[in-house]
Formats: sequence, C-alpha cells, structure tokens
Amino acid sequence: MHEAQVEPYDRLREKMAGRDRSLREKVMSLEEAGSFVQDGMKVGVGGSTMSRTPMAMIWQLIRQKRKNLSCSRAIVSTDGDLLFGSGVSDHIITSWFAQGILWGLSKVLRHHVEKEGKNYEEWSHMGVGMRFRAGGMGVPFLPMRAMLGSDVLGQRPEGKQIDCPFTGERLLLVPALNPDVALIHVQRCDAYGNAQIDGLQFMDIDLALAADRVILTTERIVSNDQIRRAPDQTKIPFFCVDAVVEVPYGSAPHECYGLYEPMMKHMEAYVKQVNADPIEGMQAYLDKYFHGPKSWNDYLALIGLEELLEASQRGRSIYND
Amino acid sequence: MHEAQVEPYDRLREKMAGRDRSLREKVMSLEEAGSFVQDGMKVGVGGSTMSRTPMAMIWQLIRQKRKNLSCSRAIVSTDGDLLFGSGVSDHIITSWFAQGILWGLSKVLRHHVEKEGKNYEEWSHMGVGMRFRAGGMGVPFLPMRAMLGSDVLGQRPEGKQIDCPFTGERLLLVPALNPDVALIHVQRCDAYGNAQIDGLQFMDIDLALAADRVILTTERIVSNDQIRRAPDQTKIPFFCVDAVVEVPYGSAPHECYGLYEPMMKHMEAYVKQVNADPIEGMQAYLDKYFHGPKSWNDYLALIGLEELLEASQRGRSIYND
Amino acid sequence: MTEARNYTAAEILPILSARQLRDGMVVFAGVGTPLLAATLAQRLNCPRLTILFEGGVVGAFVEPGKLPPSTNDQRCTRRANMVLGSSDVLLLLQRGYVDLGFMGGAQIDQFGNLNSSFIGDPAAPKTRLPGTGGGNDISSLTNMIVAMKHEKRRFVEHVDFITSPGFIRGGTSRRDSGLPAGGMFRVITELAVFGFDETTRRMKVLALNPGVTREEVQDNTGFTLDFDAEIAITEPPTETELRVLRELDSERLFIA
Amino acid sequence: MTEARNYTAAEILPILSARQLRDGMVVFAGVGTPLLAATLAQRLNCPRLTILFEGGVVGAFVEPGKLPPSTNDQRCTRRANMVLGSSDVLLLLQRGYVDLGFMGGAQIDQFGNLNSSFIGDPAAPKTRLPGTGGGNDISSLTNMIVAMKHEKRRFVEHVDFITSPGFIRGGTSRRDSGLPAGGMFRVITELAVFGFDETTRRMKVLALNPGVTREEVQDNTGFTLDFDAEIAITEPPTETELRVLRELDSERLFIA
Repeated sequence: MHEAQVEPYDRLREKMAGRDRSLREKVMSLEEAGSFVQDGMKVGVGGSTMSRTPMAMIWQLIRQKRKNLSCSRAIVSTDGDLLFGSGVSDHIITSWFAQGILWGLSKVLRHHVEKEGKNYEEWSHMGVGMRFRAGGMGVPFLPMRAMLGSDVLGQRPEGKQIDCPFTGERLLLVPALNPDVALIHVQRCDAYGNAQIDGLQFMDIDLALAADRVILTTERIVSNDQIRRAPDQTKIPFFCVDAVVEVPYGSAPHECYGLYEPMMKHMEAYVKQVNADPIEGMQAYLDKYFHGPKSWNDYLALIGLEELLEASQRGRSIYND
Repeated sequence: MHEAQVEPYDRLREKMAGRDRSLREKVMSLEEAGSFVQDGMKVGVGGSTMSRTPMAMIWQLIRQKRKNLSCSRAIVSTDGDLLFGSGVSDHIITSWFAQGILWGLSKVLRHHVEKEGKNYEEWSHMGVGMRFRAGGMGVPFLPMRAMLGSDVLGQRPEGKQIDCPFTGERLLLVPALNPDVALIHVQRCDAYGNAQIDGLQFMDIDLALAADRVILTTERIVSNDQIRRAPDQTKIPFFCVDAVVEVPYGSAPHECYGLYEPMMKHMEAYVKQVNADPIEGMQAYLDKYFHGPKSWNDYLALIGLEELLEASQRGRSIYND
Repeated sequence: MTEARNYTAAEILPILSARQLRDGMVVFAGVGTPLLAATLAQRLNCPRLTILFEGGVVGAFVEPGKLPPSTNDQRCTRRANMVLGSSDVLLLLQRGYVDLGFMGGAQIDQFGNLNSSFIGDPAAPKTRLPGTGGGNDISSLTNMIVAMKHEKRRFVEHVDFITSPGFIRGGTSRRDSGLPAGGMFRVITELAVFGFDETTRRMKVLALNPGVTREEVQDNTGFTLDFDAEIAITEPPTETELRVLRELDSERLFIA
Repeated sequence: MTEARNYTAAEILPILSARQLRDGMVVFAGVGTPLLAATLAQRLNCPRLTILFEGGVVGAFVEPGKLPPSTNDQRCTRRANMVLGSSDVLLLLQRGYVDLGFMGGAQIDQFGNLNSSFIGDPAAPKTRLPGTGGGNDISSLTNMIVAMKHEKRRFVEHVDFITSPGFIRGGTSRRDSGLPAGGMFRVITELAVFGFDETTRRMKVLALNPGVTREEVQDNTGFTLDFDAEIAITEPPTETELRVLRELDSERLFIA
C-alpha cells in the first residue's frame, strides 16, 4: 500500500509550482500546522534517535488521530514506538528502530511488526540518507556502494543494481524519497522559516529540500535581521518552509543540541512501562501524556520541572569549555 | 593528453590508504607545499571568479615553473589568464573563463585557445560542481538534468545520457573528478588543517573531499582548541588536508570574504596591460609581480599598502550591520 | 526614432526587465543588467522579491552604489537570508524552487537559444567567448527572461552554438531533449519586448518600446519576426524608475 | 576457567578491543563497547586517535563519566574537530578516509557476517531486531573490528540474515558482490581474539584470553573453528587499563 515509487519529475515540478514560496510570515499553532498532514501521507521526521526529534508535532498528530502515515527517519527511537503504538503510522522507513541502545529491543516494535503486521522498511543508514538527498536534489536516484551483497538489499527490490557505465563497477542506485510533508525541529528560525541548526544536523537539510511541505517547530523565533546578519548560518531557506511553530522544549523528553539532553528518568519509566506491556502500557502512556494534557505546556508539566531544569543544565554544558 | 577518465574505485582507495590521515601538524612554507604539485597533475583550484582564489599558491607554482597542469575550477578569472599565460597549464576545466564581467572577453584566453591550441574544457556550472561532488562522495558519477539538448554537452563525450531506470526520464551522468591536488584558500584553520570558511563556500568542500591531496593556504592559523569549541563551524576536516600555509592576503588582488574585497585599481591596470598585448603584456606582468619579488610580502608591497588597506576596509564592511 | 529621450539604451533594459517581475517571486539572476533589474524591482514594487545568485546566495538586498562586480563576490551576500555552496544553489533550480531565471545574452536565435561560447567553428573558433557559467543550468531548469542589446548580428536565425538552451529547434524539441521544465519566457531589448509562440516556439514581438517602429525592430533582426495580433506600446521609463536605477548604479558600472 | 579474575567479561571486551587500535588511526565507532574501547585507547596509548560517530562527528574526545547513550547525542560532539551531516560522515567511509570500523554484534557467522535484523524468517520473524543503523555501511566500506559476547547461539555457521556483510560466503564472494574494499579484520570476545583466513575467509582463533582453553572456545561456538599454527595467549588487563576504563564508564552504562 505504501510502495516506494519515485515521483516523476513533471509531477515534482507541478507540486512545487503550486507552493507559495514567497517571503511571508507563516507562524501558526501546532493545531493549524497539524492540518498540513493528512491520512496516508508520506511523512519525513527530522532529527535522529533521541536528538532534535519533532516530538511536539508527533504529539499533535497523535492527538489529531491521523491514520496510515508512512514515516521515514534517519534513526528511530521512542518516536517510532509512539507512531506505531498510537495507530497513526503503519509503515516506518529507517535503518535502526529501538528505544535506545541502553534498553535492548523495543517490545512495542516487536509487537506491531511480529503480531500486527506493521511494516518496518529497513535500509542502511546511508541508504536512507541518499534517498532523502536524491529527493532534495531533484534527481530520481543516487548511486552508492553499501548494502550490496547483504540481505538488507535482498529485502529491498526498490533498489537497483547496475554496472557503472564509466567503470563497470557494481553500484546500487537508491530511489529518491520525497515526503509529502517533513516535520523538523530546530533551535531557532525567523517568522519566514529561515532556520539555524546548532550542532548535529543529521539528515534534516536534505529532508527539508526533498519534502513537498515542511513544518518547522522551533525553540524560539528570532528576527529576520538576526538571520541576515549571519546568512552563512542559515541551514534551511524560508521557501522550503510552510509552517513555523514556536514550541519550547519541543523535543522533550528527547534532546535538543546545546539546550537540553534527554530526560532520562522519564525515558526509563516509559521504557519500563511499554516493554512490560506494549499494548496496555502504551495506551496508558498515551492517555496520560498525549491525550490528557490541554496543551504542550501541560505535557511538559507532567514530565516535570525538575527533569526539564536538570536536562537543560546538562544540555547547555556542551558550551562550558 | 588530459582525457577525463574516472578513477577506478580500487585505485582511489589505494591512493587514500597511502595518505597519512593522522592528527598531525602540517604547517609549512609555500615552497615546501609547492613540491606536492608535479608536472602534468590534475589541479583543483578553490574559490570562484575573484573570490578566495588561492593566488599565493598559484603564484608559487608559476615561480616553480610547473608544466602541463590540468586545472579545474568553479569559475575562472584572471587566475586562468595567469595559468595559461605563464605556461604552467595547457588545460582548464570550468564553466566560465574571462577576467571579469566588467572587462568583456579575455584576450589572454582568446590568444591561448585560438592561437596556441590550449584547451578550455567547458561544462555547465552545475556540471563542474557535480563532478567534484561525485569525486568527494567516492562514486563514479552523479545524475543531473541540465546540459541536455545543448551544444555544451555536444562537446563533452565524457558525459553519458541515460534513460532513468526508475522513471524512464532522460538524464545526464557526469563523471567524477578527483584532482591529484587541490589548492584552497580559507580565512582560518588550525595546524592540523581543520578549516573554517566564512561566507561563500563555492565548491571548496566537495573539492577538498575529492582531491587526493589538499594544500590549504590560510589568512591565519588558530589553535585546535578554538576549532573544537565550535565543531559545527569546521567546513574541511584535517584528514583531507596535507599542507597548511599561513599567507595573509593570500587571495590578493582577488577578495577574501569578510577580510578584503578585490583590489580593483590593480585588477584594472592588469586587464588593460594584458588585453593590450596578451603575450608581451602578460610576460611583463609576470616578470614584475611573480618572478621579481623575493617573497609573497614583497608581492603585496608591489600591489601597495594603499590598495590593501582600502580593500580591507571594504572587505570587513560586510560585518558592519 | 522620433522623440528625444531622457534615458539611454543601457537604462531602459533593466527598467523594462524589472517590470516583468512580480512581488514574492524567487528569481535567479546573473550579474549586470539582470542583477540591476532584480534589485531595481525590489526597490520599486517587489519588496519581497527573492534574488538568488550563482555564487551561493539566497534572498540578498544589494546595496545601492555597491553593485557586485560578479555574482561570486561578497557584495552579493549583502542582507542575504542564506549563503550556501554553488552547487547547492544550482540544485535549488533543479528541485524547482525558482520561478524565473534572468540573464544577459551575447547572441540569441529565433527559438531563444543563447550562445556565449564560440563565434565560428568550435573546433577552430574565430572567437572563444567566456562560456556558459550558470547560464546553461538556469535556462535548462526554469523559465527565462533575457535582457540584451538589439543588433542584427546578435539576433540570428540559428546561433553558432547552443550554450544555454531556449526551445532548441522549436516545437517539442526542448522537452524531447530531456528538458521538460522551463523555457524562454521573455526577451527584453532597447527596441521591444518579445515572447515565444506556444506551438512553434519562435520569437514574437509582444510590445514595442516607446518611439520604436515594427520596421526598426525587423531591420535590426537577423530572422523574420512574428508580431502579435495586438502589439502594445511599452510605457516609457518613469522619473522614479530612472532615479532609483541611477541611485543603484551610481558607480555606473552597468548603465554607463 | 581456572584462576580468579579481577575483571568482568564486559570489561575485557573494551580493553582487548582498545589494544587493536594504533595511534593516528581514523576509526568509525558504534555506541557501547566500541565507543568505550576507542575512547579508552585515546586515554591510554592513542592520544591522536580520530573517532568518527554515525551522528555526524569527527575527532571527538568523549568526557569520562559522560558516555553518550547513542552516537546521535550531543555528548558525542564533546571536543570534536568537526560536526557534519549523517550522510556526509558516512560518505567519508565510501571515499576511503576511515581506517577501521568498530562495532558490537548480536549474531555472527564463520565468514564474519553480522545479523542485527531478524531471528527466524524475515517474512514472519520470530524476533524483529533493531536493524543495521550504520552497521551495513561501515562493514561494506572499511575494515572491521567486532566486539561481542561469546555464546553458541551468537556464533553460528550461517546467520539467519546478513545485515552487515563480512566475507559473505567466503573466498572472493565479498568482492564479487560489489564490495572491493574492507572486510572483517578482528573479532574480540571474552574468550579469544579471532582473525580471518586470507583465502577461505573463515574465522580463526589468533589468541586465547588468559585462562581460556581451545576446548572452551570451540564448545561455545556453533561451527568448527580453525586455530592458527601458533596460538598466542593474550596478556590480562593491566591495572591501568582497568582503572581508566572504570573512570570512563563511571556510570557503568556498558561495563556493568
């Protein structure tokens, strides 16, 4: 149902021509931004593992009870649990899927793949990256030299092996991935969507260029003047961005580089609860933290000021040298 | 003689395995760095047009009377005149070659191509960029959608047209370009070669990754501690770099972003002289500015303190906002 | 030409070109008249016009009196929203983020093909020109406006060499060559404003510049021109357009 | 095992792994034991060891007591020379900048192939494992050291699923599959240090850990092991190695 097919170039250009790429303010609420994501869409998720996860937007989509989303991400952590466990997604494209190396296997992943027939589509890390990059470049594929000879490729008929027309070498061509919408969380951007990213970028820049729509959540909105004073610090240009939402601690309980590290007490309690019972435990977690709170700030309050402050102290320590 | 052939992967890896990529200081003189460049080599030139041109290293190669260099660059300005006019290069790969848009055609280019049979190998700007990028990625080619249907491609049998195995669309595959050595000028780097580049990057990052050797000239050498305090500002990692040479005003009379703009009085006198007589005029210029001076600083003295100060004032004005 | 004019040919090009732009557009501009025209439009009625430069610049506001000598100089980054690699800014064209490309031209033909590479046989050229730069990429990947001097030797039936593709040999030949997107949109000269026929893809006159006759345009063109059923007469440059333009290029680098 | 030991199995893995590294090497390390071992080597005899992480880090010095929970966390960037995109750090492997890859393993076979994807039939898996992450890329593109727990169910004749390729089916099958570079170099367990035969590409014992017998290794291995003509006995962990290791992982995230 979610077969990987490469967007024909005419279609890609047609969609792009329909986007409003003008220099305009696009600040809105999580609810408004959520309306950009429709059931069955291909959703690219920014960040990686427990870092710069667009958790606030995922939280919003789960509250809005989206269905059949096909999600793709560099590396998937508890965000994948939540996407499968809440029922918003039945297909996740990534290279690694567990809660975190510290906690072994995800019982949530195992339940939904082994028992519920949900689809974890596995590519190598570079494979996922080259698929986003091809999408961002406006080409239908990129060549690479990994995955060859492995059963990972054996499971991926979407990839094509060729003999290089220049060298005769065996190469793998991976198909472009152009998500319908990308969810990306950044440290700061302006009201137009010009985004600065501190530290680890992961695959977010290629993802932003590849997607047909980008929802940017940000720890803070700064002036366009501030952006223009250091244009070489802009990582995502405004015309890639369709929505800007200011959400402090927008990756909680995951980390945001230079601002807060993962909230480990919360993470460990979560892992204990959902791995003990991937159905009931997950439902209880979603009810309490996702469906229960009136607002994102209420969600943060449930995680607790103690954890937020402690995570922030560790987060900013990266700049203590 | 300088046919574009793609380096087989085994050969590329073999050369890389032979490089000393360890964390080590590699600060040396222009003369010492010049010994990395041998007659007939493929030389990648950093910067573009009149910006961040590695002029000091070009100056050095001309003084060392190198021969038959095959040079490649994003866009070529008076550096190309000098490479052809001095006899160090007989082959230049680029997308645009003149002294500058303000001055019309380069009589030096015209003389050497029309009369001396030297080779200006023309690709589109993206074509040159994708060739460096493929080289930096360790793949034999990259696909692109420009150049098709033009006589520019008609002149370039090195490019191969294919029907996309995913979409059936017509695509151009451009061959990887892996220079034997790259010359790159930056605002600052440490003694290991970790380089920061302010403002316009041009194709320098792909070029640094693609080349089998990199000679870095830099306006200043900073401590490794300073680099490590902002690792997301490092644009070229130390293990790509084989030589570090500190050369203040190393792009003169061209510009270096944020530090100095082009030295226009010198440029205009140069253009007037060489376009009036591309042979005698060029020889006189080379004798005076390239072969005459005892040192790079003597060369700068000939350009004149007045011009240096005035260019610096304009250069740093970019940060006045 | 009948009436006395208070403007030069070099001034009317950027002014008429600027009029082709709409606020909010994303425009990829070459150096010289295109850069000048796009910057002029920003100052007049397109404050939210986003200008891209080949050097790796997104959304610059070039400073009056400080026009860059090329699109690879730091002056191009003045008040920019973003600075990125040269290949990456070109890839924005390929992905489709750009509405319009905007270039000058040395030689153009009836199908809007541009030559900036060779006069005469490429194997033994009479004149080796500078080459394409980003021109081939821009004209291959988006819709184009070309502003150039109108001379018979520059407006030829077939260019010696297709450096930057227009509609190649007309009809569907552009798409058939692997260029499904973009194509020539307008050509602006000191004599007239040109478009291209939807079917034949040949150049046609849309509007005459003030005081210019059909004959004058045809006499200065090396192939038979089509004329639209209704030929408009372009409004002359306004005092405001001329004043702002002269402020921008106070060094008179491009409008001298 | 005969003699009493002052170290655990979880401690000897990083220590013996660290001994495999040489100063100045460029090493791509996974999280857990590899990260710990590489960082240990930096603190002992490889101060100029360059460690790369999948999250996009070049040349980090991880802080003692602050080991990152994954290779995508900010703690990985501590004192790094460079931070770059995830795809870009992987491309450094493809270009050839990396001397050695360094990973843990769940299941390995006689040819050094690793499985971290499925137990049982992939179509209807008994257990869905986390998958490859960067493992497939690293093991496809450079020489590998694998550090893992030695159990019969983990050392099998053929893995259920080749997630990260070793020598595939031995002989030249790796190169024939399109992987001309890299391959398995060493496997480190709490029982022994293994290499691979130059021709058959089968795993063989190079050295036994202190107090471990040939029989003990074979009994814990699911396939017939080759033994080198000369089997060395590995020196036990030194006091220094143990002290520095325990300082590094004072939270005992990985050596508990």
